[in-house]
Amino acid sequence: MKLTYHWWLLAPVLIPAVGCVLLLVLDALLPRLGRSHWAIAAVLLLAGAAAAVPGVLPSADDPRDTLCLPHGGACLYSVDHVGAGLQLAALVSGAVIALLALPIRVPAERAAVQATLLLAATAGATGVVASRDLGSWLVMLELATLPAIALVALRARRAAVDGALALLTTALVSFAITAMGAALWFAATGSALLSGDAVLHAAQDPDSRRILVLAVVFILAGLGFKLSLVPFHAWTPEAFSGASVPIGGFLAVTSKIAALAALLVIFRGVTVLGTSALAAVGVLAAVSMTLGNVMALRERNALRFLAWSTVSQAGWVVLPLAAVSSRAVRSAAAYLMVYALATLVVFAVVTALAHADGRADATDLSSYGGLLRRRPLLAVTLALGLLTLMGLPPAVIGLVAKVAAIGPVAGGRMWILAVIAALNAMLGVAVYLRWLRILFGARKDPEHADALHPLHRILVIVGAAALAVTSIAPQWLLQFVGR
Amino acid sequence: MIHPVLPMILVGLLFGIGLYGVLARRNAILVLIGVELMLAAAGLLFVTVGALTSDTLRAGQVMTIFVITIAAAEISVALGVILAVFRARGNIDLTEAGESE
Amino acid sequence: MMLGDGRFDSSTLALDFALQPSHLVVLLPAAIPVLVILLTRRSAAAFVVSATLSFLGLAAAIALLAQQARGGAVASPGTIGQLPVGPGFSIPLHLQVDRLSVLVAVAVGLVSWAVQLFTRWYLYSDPRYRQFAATVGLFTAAMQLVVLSGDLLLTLIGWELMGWCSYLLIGHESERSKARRAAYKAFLVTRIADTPLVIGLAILALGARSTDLGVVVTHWTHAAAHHHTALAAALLCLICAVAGKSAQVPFQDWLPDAMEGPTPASALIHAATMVAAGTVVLGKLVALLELSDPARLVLTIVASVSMVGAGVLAFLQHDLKRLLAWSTVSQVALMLLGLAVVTPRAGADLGIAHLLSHAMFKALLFLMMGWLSVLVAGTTVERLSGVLSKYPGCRRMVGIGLLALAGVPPFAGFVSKDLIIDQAARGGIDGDTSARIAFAALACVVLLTAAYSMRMWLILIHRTGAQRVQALEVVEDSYAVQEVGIVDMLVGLPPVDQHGRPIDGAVAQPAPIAEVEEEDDLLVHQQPGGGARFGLQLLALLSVVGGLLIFSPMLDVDWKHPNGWLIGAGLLLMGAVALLVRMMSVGTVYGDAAARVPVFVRAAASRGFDVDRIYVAVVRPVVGLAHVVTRLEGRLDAGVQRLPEASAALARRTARLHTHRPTTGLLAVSVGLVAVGLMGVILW
Amino acid sequence: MVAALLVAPLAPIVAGLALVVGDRSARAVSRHTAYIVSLVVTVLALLACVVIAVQRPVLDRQWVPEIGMRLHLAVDGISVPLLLMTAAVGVLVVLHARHEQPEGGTPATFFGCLLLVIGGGIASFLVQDAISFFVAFEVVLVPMWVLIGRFGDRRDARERSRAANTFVLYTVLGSTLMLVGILTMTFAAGTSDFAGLAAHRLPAGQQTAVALILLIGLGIKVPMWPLHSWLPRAHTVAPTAGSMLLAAVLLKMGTYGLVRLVIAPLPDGVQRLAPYVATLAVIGIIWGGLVCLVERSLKRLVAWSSVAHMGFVLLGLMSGTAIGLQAALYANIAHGVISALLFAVVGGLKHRWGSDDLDTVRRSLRDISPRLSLALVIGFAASMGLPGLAGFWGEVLAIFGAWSPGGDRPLGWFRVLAAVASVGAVLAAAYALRVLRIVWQGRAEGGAPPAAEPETDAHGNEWLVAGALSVAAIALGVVPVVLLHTTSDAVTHLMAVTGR
Repeated sequence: MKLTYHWWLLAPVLIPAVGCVLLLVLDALLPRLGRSHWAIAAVLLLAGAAAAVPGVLPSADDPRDTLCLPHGGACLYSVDHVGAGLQLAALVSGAVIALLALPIRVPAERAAVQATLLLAATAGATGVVASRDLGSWLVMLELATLPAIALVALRARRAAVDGALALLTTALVSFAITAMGAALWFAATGSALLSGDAVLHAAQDPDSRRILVLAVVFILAGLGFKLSLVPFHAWTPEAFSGASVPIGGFLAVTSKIAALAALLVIFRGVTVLGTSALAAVGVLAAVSMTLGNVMALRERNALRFLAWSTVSQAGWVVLPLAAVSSRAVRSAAAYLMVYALATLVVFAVVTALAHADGRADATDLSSYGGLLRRRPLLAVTLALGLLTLMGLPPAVIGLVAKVAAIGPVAGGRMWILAVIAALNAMLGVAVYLRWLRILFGARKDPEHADALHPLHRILVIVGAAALAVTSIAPQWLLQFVGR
Repeated sequence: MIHPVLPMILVGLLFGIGLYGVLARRNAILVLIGVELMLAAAGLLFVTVGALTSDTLRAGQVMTIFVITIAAAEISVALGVILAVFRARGNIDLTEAGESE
Repeated sequence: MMLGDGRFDSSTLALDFALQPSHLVVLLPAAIPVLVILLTRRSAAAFVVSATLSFLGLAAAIALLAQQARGGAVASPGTIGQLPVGPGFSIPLHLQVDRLSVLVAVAVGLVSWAVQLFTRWYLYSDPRYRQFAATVGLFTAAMQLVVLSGDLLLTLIGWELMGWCSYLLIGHESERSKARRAAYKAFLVTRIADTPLVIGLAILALGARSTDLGVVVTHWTHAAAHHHTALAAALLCLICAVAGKSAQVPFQDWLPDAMEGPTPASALIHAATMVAAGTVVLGKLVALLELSDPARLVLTIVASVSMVGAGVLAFLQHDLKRLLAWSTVSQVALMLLGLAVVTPRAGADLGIAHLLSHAMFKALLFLMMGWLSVLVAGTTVERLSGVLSKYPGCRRMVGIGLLALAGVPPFAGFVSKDLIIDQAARGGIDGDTSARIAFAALACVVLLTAAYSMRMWLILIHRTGAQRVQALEVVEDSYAVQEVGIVDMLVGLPPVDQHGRPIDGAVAQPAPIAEVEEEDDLLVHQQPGGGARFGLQLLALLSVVGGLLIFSPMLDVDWKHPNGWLIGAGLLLMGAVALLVRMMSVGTVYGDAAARVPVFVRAAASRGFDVDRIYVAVVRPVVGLAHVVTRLEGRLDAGVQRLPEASAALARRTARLHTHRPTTGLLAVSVGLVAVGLMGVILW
Repeated sequence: MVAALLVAPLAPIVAGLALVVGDRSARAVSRHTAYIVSLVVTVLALLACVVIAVQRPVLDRQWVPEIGMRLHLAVDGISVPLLLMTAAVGVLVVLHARHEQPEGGTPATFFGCLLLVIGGGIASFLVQDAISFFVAFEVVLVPMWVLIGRFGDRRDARERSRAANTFVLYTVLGSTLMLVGILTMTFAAGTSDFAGLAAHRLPAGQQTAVALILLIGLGIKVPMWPLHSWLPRAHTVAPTAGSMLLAAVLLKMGTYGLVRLVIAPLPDGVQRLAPYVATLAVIGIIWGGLVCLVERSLKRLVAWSSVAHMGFVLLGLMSGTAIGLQAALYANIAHGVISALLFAVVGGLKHRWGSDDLDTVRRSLRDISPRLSLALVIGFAASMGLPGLAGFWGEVLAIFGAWSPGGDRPLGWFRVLAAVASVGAVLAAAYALRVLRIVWQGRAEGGAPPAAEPETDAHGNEWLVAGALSVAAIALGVVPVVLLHTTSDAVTHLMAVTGR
């Protein structure tokens, strides 16, 4: 039995995966390399991203398959436009996180491990997008998850290990649930493939259809943890506030991309059922949005604030999936893209600030007072990022994301869900306005303030530019998730 | 060949006991064991279903091995973290509130 | 003006200004405020502008009259073009020129011109003369618009504008709180009465699918048989508004208070414009009024009650300017009766005829009253008693005015009044209920008119002026105007003495204008300028000979069959009443016949029988409601503002669930698993 | 000429952004520069709008296909008046801001925010695509929030931020609900073009649901009772220029949205909901009028009168007749002009007095400031619906429309509503005169009128603004034909499309 291989299709996964091994070898050979491991990781990730670019071009085949079983059998690795976009996003976000982490002083031996773990996790995130069978799907998902736990724990502070412990326990249980879901899927379809054919076959028989439903909700529950949907979210604030700031960004962005990608793989299979709505997703989305927003409203710690914001944004991300359709898949991916970009920019600003002013000042929301006058660049960029998350112009891109997210729900005539979403749009504005007001408010100078690290400055400028450009031409970002 | 009902019941039992263990235990290691039980349930289900279907790929068995492998990797990470926790605060009690900055 | 669809052609936007005299009649007075406000800075210039333009307005009206007499007037000239409001409805906004409206237009123009001339003298040193002249111009334009309107909406425009101008004129001396209150009251009372007007117009117009007066009348004449209730309802709505504007029961109380305005304003409001507008509007719809018995009956009752009641009040007033005011109410009611008693297919000529004669003699009387009040610095009986003996030059014109008011032949008042009585008598004989009621009321009112005219005359010519109290303080020239301010009115009514003057010294303020003016150049103030005097003489002349108008073809009235017995009996009774009044006046301090009446009756009459309190009682619940609404609004707002707190509380409660313990997270995951599983199985 | 379509909205938006961002660079932008730039840009936008109004160019391009958003810019009879009013009020607002620039931030930020609001307003009346409309709708939010929250009343920081937040949150809720409605229709019709939406008919039941959502969403912006409580707060606190924009531009977006998104595409839903909405509108008329009778704060009073006036607009819209629709569109413009005028004057008074409490005894305005008092009298007279001024036609015709509603609307109930609405007109007179009596006539008792104090009268830009708006109010009242003709064809077409 032979599988077909197309290396260039596998490159986005392979480059970071192989790079991860290389980095370990390199560390063994040249233990004094120190923080430049981050730079190497970033380069590798960008290389992977470059390899993913052909997939997002409009001219690319849709989907592009490899690892196909012989005799016209199913393919185990398949990248469509949406998938390629997600891969690209995961890789780029991983690279940005690596660059953000670069200037931060950590013990030399730790940098290598961290960079390796980052590469591994990103490889997992990239792989899960394209996997089309239960085996690789589970492996890739865990590859994306486990290193992240270690990354959190590696900060080696009391708060960090506490966060890691919360993350770990939830991750373990969730994985058990996911595995159970996978087993149920297998039981329902009799096939380890996540393809629509198997689902259609299973849907014929009422019994197996019921098991299939159970499988989907088990998987949803398992992935809910990774997406930090309520009530699987409890680890989020702990882990975010415990981890170092860039790693928080990694959890908020790359990890989310992996989670949604994993969910989308399952969903793509389910859409062939032609079911109009999946109530569980809708309820989870509604509860997550509401709780995340309400909790963020009174949060004073910037990182925990971002954690809660992630919870509510996760609700927005899965909102379109309540309507089971291929349009919903694209919409969820589109929202995720915008969310990832904005969150990355916000984390970049917080990282830069934490590096310059000290972590204590960057995590306390009130210390952002008058940032507009103190550090206009950071403040304007942060404001843009927050506005994107709010979905208000001038950050048109956020508005477009909101349109994308509500579209399938409104199209599916789920009025109650739509109204809840509208209420949460309002709540969300209230949430982010709090921070925005502090930015514009009375000036509060920290005890010591260094200049921004040049790399951070560049990243922040690039982030602001990206938000500005995509606000003028949203299609440049949205075209990554196909049309 | 045994009737599939028995393994199915075992799957349910294992998963239930595992979940109960996860919920009832406050020691991190014991929680780990609970999780292992749940994973074992999943593995058993894979094997059972794999045996029932005539799949040329032997997917059921392969998947079980996958699950076991991942579980092993997981345990290693988990033990690492638990060790770090123990170092940081001297116990591995899961009911102790974490500390946030 | 190419803002539209590029489809505007001259016909849609043309103001149809092949400028007709009818346009000029409205536009020339309307130009006064524009030019005065924009161009002039000094009173003299403003006077030149306003006098010239109002004279030109009068000239235009006369030209229109001439045209109409020759039969060459354009019957329905357009104005600003048809309003496009969809295919099913037309709003042509045409004017309508017919013989009656032309006559009224001339009268309005004349009175307005006389008032403009007189005002310059009366308000010589007033810093707000410009505003006053401008307002008078606008007022005249509005009235002319009502008079010449051929469209219900145009009527409404003029109607409301007049209310506004009356507000400005009455509140002219806004330093005085009484003037402010009176203005507020006048506007609000009339505006409340106007509420049904829009509805009434809507019924009429929407039924006819057009606001064009001709179309409306034609439509409803045909539809009256089937839609009797609708027609009656519409007419009752109109009658309500007319009662408000014409100060009929139950809206009568604003009019005497309106005496707070400068006297020329009173002359304008009372003689030819605002209060007469009701007659004009109903006159235009008289064809419909004839068809609706309920409406006629209501109109008759309202007018009869107002007429008699106002006559009684007029007799008892302590302030002679207010006497004239009440007499206006009575006379306007007479005009309305002239419309109520018409025979089928007759025009509004009776009512209009009385409107014309009343315009002449009432303008004359009011302007003379203004003249006299300047001479003696007040309008109460104490002040005016014997004034004609002191200034005999005014005697002739006041006499003419009063004779015309009383309806003594051959003065204009006699002619027009007699025609109405004649008609009522004829209708009563024919068995028409409305006409019978009207006749009874008319019989009373003829005598009452004679009585109060006689009383006023006797006071004015009283010779024992030496006994007059030479109070140094300027006497308050009217009683305390009661509050209609919807909010502040709840302040208690100040106690008043028998003459209706406030007892509380703090409230009584000296009237400022008179004091100032007496120190001014006496030559200016002894008598008005030549133009003004000419205007007065013209009014007097017309009051005398105006009755001749019925012989002209402009008025279509039956003058050939006078009821000699009726006239004779009436004159005899009037003489008797006059004699009685003369006898009553003998031996009183000021020659005031009403002094024989018990003091409390006079005091109550001076307060208009405290109708004001009823107004207050009506308005009080509204204010209460406003407070309730405000409180509710506060609650609503507080509720909305409490939402952040509520969400914070929710967050606190949820935060308690987040214990930072890993086990809590595990519990949540399990709960979530069960919940999601259940939802998946049940709700898929 | 297509360029004008782009210049009109983009010039203010770009210039506004440049001012706001440029101010953060090394050297602050001076007040004079900011003013000149703003004036030039708004005049340019006005010229562009005039060109658009005359030439009626069309621009239709692909924009963001992923969410079905097209760049479709065009105007018709319904949007032209709103467009011109927005642009004209924009110029006036900038002129006024030169006269009265509130503290709280730099001039460049202030002018920049004004420009952004103006640009957003122009854009929302230009776009012919529902989703772009939503975007334009949202553009004004943040700058308005800054205007209220930073440049608002200096006396009470807490109230300032509360008002600003209430405004933003209410509006966001409304606009997101509107988005839900838009997306539902877009999904069903397969296009988000206004014309396409209007051409596609949803089933009656769905129409009702969508219309309900849209009416609530847009009703917040209009504002419709009981969703109004953001308005008095925002107006009371906002700086004068902000209040003018709020009244003349932002509220109009709500009614414009109603016409485009509810009246045109959802006739059956509107028919079903019309009695309820009309009832709410009339409650708003009475409610606003009653509150005005006892309100102490002058600015808040004017805001409340807005609630009442917009009630007439809603009533006209819900009547389902050409008259009602014409009346609503007319009243819409009239309200924009009148409240802009009133806010300009009242803002000036507040500036002079230091507060806008009506219970404070002051000297009569007619003696102190003849110009301001003339503008005030014209404003309040127009506000009470006096003929010859802008407010009259809209209100009278709205009552006419409600008296004979179209379609299968309940005749009797609408007649009751029309009657109650005409009572609302009396309340308008009562409160307008209340204000005039207190402010214009003053509380001086006796004595010769005090000597004029020329230094406190309006002059320069303030007088220019108040004068221009007064003239506009009079012109609208005297020559209603122009505006009615402009909207006439579009309205006739709309009535034909909605099947009446």
